[in-house]
Amino acid sequence: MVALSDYLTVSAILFGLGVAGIFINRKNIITLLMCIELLLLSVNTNFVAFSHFSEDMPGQVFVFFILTVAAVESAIGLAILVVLFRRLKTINVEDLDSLKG
Amino acid sequence: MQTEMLMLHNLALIIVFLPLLASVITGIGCRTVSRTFAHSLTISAVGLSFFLSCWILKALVFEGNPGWNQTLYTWGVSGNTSFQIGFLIDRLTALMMVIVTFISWMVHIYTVGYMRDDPGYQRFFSYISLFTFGMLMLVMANNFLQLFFGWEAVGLMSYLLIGFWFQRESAIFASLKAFLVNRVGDLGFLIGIAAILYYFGSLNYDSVFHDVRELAARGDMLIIMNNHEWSAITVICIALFIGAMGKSAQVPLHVWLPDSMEGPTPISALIHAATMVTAGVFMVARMSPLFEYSEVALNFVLVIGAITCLSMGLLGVVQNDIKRIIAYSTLSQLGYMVIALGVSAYGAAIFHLMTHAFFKALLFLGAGSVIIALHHEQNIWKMGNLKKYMPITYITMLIGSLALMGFPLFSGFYSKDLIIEMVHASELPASKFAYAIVVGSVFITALYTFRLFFVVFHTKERMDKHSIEHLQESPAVVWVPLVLLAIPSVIAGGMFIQPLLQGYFGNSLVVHPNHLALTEHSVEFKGIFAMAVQGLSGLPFWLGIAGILTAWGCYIKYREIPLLLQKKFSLLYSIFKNKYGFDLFNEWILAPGARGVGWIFWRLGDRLVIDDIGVNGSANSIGKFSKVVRRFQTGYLYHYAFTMIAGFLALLVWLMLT
Amino acid sequence: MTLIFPLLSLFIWLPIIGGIGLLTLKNKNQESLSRGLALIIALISLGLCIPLIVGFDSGTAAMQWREQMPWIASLGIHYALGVDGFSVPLIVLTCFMTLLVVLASMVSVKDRIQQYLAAFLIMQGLMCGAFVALDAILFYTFWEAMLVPMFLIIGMWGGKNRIYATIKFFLYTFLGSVLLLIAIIYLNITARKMGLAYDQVFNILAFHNLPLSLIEQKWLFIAFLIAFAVKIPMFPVHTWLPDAHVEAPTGGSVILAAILLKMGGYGFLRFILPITPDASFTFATGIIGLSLIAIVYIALVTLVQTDMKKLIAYSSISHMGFVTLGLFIVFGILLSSKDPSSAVIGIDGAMVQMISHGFVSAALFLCVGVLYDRMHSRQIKDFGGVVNTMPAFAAFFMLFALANVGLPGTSGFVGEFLVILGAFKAQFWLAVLAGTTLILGASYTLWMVKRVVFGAVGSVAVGSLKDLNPIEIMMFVLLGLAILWLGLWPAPLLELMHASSNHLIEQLMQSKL
Amino acid sequence: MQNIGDVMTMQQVMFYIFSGLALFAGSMVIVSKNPVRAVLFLVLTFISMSGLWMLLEAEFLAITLVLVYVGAVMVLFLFVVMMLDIELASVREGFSRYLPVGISVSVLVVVALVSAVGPKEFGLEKVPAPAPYPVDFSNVKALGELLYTQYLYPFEIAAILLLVAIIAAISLTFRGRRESKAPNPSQQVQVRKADRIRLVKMKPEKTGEERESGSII
Repeated sequence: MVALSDYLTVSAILFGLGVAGIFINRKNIITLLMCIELLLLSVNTNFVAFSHFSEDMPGQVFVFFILTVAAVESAIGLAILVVLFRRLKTINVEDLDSLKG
Repeated sequence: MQTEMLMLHNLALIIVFLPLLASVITGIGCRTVSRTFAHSLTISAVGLSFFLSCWILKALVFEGNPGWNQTLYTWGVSGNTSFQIGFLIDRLTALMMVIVTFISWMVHIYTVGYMRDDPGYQRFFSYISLFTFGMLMLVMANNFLQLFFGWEAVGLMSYLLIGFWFQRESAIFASLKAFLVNRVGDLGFLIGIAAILYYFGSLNYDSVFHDVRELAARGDMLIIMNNHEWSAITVICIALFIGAMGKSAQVPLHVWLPDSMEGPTPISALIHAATMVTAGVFMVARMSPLFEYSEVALNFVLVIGAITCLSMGLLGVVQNDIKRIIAYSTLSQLGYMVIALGVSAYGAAIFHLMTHAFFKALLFLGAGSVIIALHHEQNIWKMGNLKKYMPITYITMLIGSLALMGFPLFSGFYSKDLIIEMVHASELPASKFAYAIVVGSVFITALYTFRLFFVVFHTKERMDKHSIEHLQESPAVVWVPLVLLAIPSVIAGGMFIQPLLQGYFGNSLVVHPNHLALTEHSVEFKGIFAMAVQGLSGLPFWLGIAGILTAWGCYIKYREIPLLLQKKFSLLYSIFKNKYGFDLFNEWILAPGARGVGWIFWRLGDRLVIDDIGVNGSANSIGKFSKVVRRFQTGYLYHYAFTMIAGFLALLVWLMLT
Repeated sequence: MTLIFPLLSLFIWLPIIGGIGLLTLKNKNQESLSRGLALIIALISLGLCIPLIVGFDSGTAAMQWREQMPWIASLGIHYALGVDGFSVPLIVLTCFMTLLVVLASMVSVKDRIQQYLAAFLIMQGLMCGAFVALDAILFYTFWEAMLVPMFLIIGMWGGKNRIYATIKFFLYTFLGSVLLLIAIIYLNITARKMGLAYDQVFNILAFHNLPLSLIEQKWLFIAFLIAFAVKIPMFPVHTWLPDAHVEAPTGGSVILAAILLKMGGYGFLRFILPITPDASFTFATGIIGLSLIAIVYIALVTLVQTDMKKLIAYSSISHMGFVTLGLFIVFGILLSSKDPSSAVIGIDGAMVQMISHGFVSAALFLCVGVLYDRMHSRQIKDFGGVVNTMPAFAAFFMLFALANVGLPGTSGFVGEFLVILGAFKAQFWLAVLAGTTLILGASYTLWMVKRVVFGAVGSVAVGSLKDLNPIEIMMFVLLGLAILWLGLWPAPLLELMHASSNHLIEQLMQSKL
Repeated sequence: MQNIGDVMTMQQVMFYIFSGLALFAGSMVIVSKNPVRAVLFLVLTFISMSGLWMLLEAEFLAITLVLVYVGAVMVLFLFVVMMLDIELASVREGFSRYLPVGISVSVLVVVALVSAVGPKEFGLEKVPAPAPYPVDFSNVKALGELLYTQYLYPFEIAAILLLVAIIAAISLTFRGRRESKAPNPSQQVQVRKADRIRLVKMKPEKTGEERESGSII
């Protein structure tokens, strides 16, 4: 049988991949967004796994909502990206430092 | 009787407020009213005050009126203390009122001539009338608050009048100095008043004098330092006397008086010789019920008076400015009065105050007469042989000088001789020392008085040509007051000594039974001429004669002696010339010291510590801190993400470890 | 609630509404119109003082002319007004000073006069509001709101370095205010815990009777102290004052010195002493020490100032030292004499000193303003011999300087005199140290007078000075009369606050522990 | 059920296949140079994860993930990636430089996470696998019952959120309508001369001859 810890380990590794992706692709904002998707996916997997192993349905409801929010987030994120690119002709993160204090 | 008292009450009011009214009118309208209006208004106001004062004196002395204590209005009430303004009229007050209004009146008249060409003519009259008001408030007060009011009012007028010629740097400097030195004394005075309120719960004379015996019996002590206790009454008396030292120019608070000669001469006569400077003497006499209970304070008074008397007299010998010589003589004579106070001879002190007021005003006005005749020349070495040109001034000055040195039959003789007798009779520890000084000072008094007299009126003419051509006797407005003052300078002593010794002051002065020298003496009094004859055989008389002879020898006959002495004792001479260094100390150490400390406080305390380190420092350190913190705000997303993850990781590890 | 004529509200809202009205005024000759209107409003406000005083019963320490209605009902905050013997003189002073400022602006202000006058009128309303508020939050509101017009006055019509000065002024006072708010909230929480009625939980008078432990009192004392000490200002939080004064326009300086500083003293009377009597007793020595430092140290600092306004500002600090000294020697007197009525002298002295300082410092600032209008300099060295060209001015200046010196017969004397008398009752050396102001005060004031007024004409500019115009003379005559009246007959003022002073002493004698 | 240790069940096989695929695709997402390929690998990750979810009996969510996420969101990504003209070289710059940091951090994360959620805490002994649902159990129905009763309110909010996202995305990228190019007669009529022509006064330039001769006509 597949244990809960197996699922959690897989999702942890996926999470680690997402983190690593953020670090090594720090220039490309699209890849960054994708990495965030990876992170979310791993989190969702955790939810689903816990929900399954504790036989508790609301966990899946949560995943449902997270999916919604993630979709919204990437939609808005991409929209911003498009606007940004239109304005600055770049999506290189290093050029985007107007928040610098 | 009732109506008569009411009338007298109103009279007192009129006496005080007439000069004030005249002063306010002339003062406010000083740009618009004419000169004639200004002087006639103030002269008549002060003259009227004088006559009314005489009336009150008459009522007190001849009609057996015991005096009264009237309340004008309530100044304020705080807690259980009520401060009232009112007048205490008794024989002491009445005498002072007469002296003050008389001298003031004379000076008013004299001023018409002296200040004839001055642009500030109206202002001057306004000031001296206001001064008269302040002085009357002072002497007529029936409580310490009003006394302090009058005290400060005369101080203010003195300040304004010394600096009357406000374009002269030396005059405004002297006026500021006078005010500040007086303020040092006032601090003591105010502490004395505060102590009186604390111990007596009231500032009214009658309740204070009433309770003093009880306080003395109770023997309250005031802790000054950790284990240093002083009797309350001594503290009160010494504090009050410090006030008197300021006003009556006793060492070391005397420094303002010689400088005050920068003011116009009538002022020197009125304020800095006859009236204001004697306020301290008057005050101590008025407070005799208090001082009598403190042996320590009396000794203190005696020592200060003695030091002033001798040291200031010595300075008079080396001065060259005609007014300054008289000013130092005033200081010395004030020393006499204070000595008299110290030996509980309050009556004698007031007596000398009165005679001194007359002859010193006379001397000053005479000096003024000389000064205007020589177009404001004050150096005695640029005068000489003036007797030829100014006979009236010469004679009146001679009278004044004889009175000052205490020549028998002149007024100064009686008062001074009385003081010497008193000091001799006193049993205070310091009285032996004081006795030596008063006797020795007679010689010095005669020496500087006649030095001035001889150099100015005899010897050869040292004026420049131009002055000699215009030299003539002063106009009538100037010499009439001289004559009017010369009369009391001669006779006041003889006239007054008998009533004095027969208890003129009654219960307005209090002498403790242990100090009853004055009344004992009255038994021996055999008449004024007998006293004069007796005086001829006394040591003081011969010392005075010796003084005159020395002056004659040094300044007429053998002119080289003083120069020789000056060379021989050059160190002593320079000490005298520098007035024992008091001025040097004040001007080079005290004043710059205070400024320096202030400057250090400002720059170091306020600017550096509080502003730069405290206020701006905290602002700057916040700024610097933010500058450091700002670095974290790179603007790069991945930095934020990294921080987030690092934080998350740290949290995770922490959770796992615990 | 009985219906009475809302006199106190009128004191607050008439000038505020008038001021806002001035701002909205748009007309061809709006400048002269706004001057006239401002003058009328100021006169009416001053006129309102007559019914205030006439209708005031000086025999009781209770609050009078009370008004109360809910404001923020859910929190128990009320619009509660009332006056006692401490607030009435201060209100009169406020109205009087605003009138003077309006008068002074007639000649000296050319730039944006409408807004200038409006700021002062609004300021007046707010200051009156702070003096009459009985609700702590209402007081706090006025207290804070006051900063805004003052901030604008200095910031807009000020001198060269005005931005630094305004920010310093604002931050300093704001720092204190925050602590004030915290203290008020703490008291409110305590009041709620005690189960006080709904309309009492923010009431200052109710705060007076709250039982508080010593440690609570100490913390409250410190919070209040910082708030009020900054306003007074006490050493060592005084450095904003000289800067603010130097940069402020004349009117700003007048209001700042005459009234804003009094807020601090008023805060002591209204909050610190009655609410935390035991802590005040504990800290009395420290406060007295700071007061003496203010009196002596600041006086020495004053001595070396070269800017007239700075000099007067420092002298203000020194004089305000007497206010705190007077308030806290009360404990010393109570310790040494047990007779409560002899301690009143300290409170009375402090209060008279506040009123007197209001008149005197305002007068001196107006004098400097007069000179500044003509010479555009405040440096002492630029003057000298002013009396030659401006004799009338010199006479007034002399009078005000003497009042600053504390000469008997002027108002400056009364407060110092009473405080020194009280100080002696507490401790001999206190009186001596406080008394040094007699010498130091005279030194710095008269030395300035000597250098500015006396002497030969110092420069061409001084030689061409014009003497006072009628409006200025009117101003100075008003001030001079007030100063002399207070000096020669302070009885009415003392009478006015007699009951309140006694009441305060009673409060101080009752320990809250 | 007794021979757990010996033979891998079908479930385990599927688990390892899907998880291996997901991890491989995930790592390709972050290392691939071409964004298009990265997106495609992301799609693969999602699909394999949805397989895992199937194993966890979350059928509805698994299907949703593929349909909604892969079908819509990932396509959106692809769309954007292709639409934007990205310089690959600059975007990949510093890749190798950050690699050690990235790997070490992620290894740390993984170690920390795994040690937190590893078999020690969540192994089969601790959390036994639940009995599989009966055949007639409908995951969709169970989810729907929850969503439309207990979670109705959040559900509606989620709907609103999506609506907001739509509007926001549109308004962010909206460039504005192209203005009509037709002339406006009323404006044309109101034109004044001063709007169109500016008269400038100038000094007449001197000709060369005049300059030389210095004469004025």
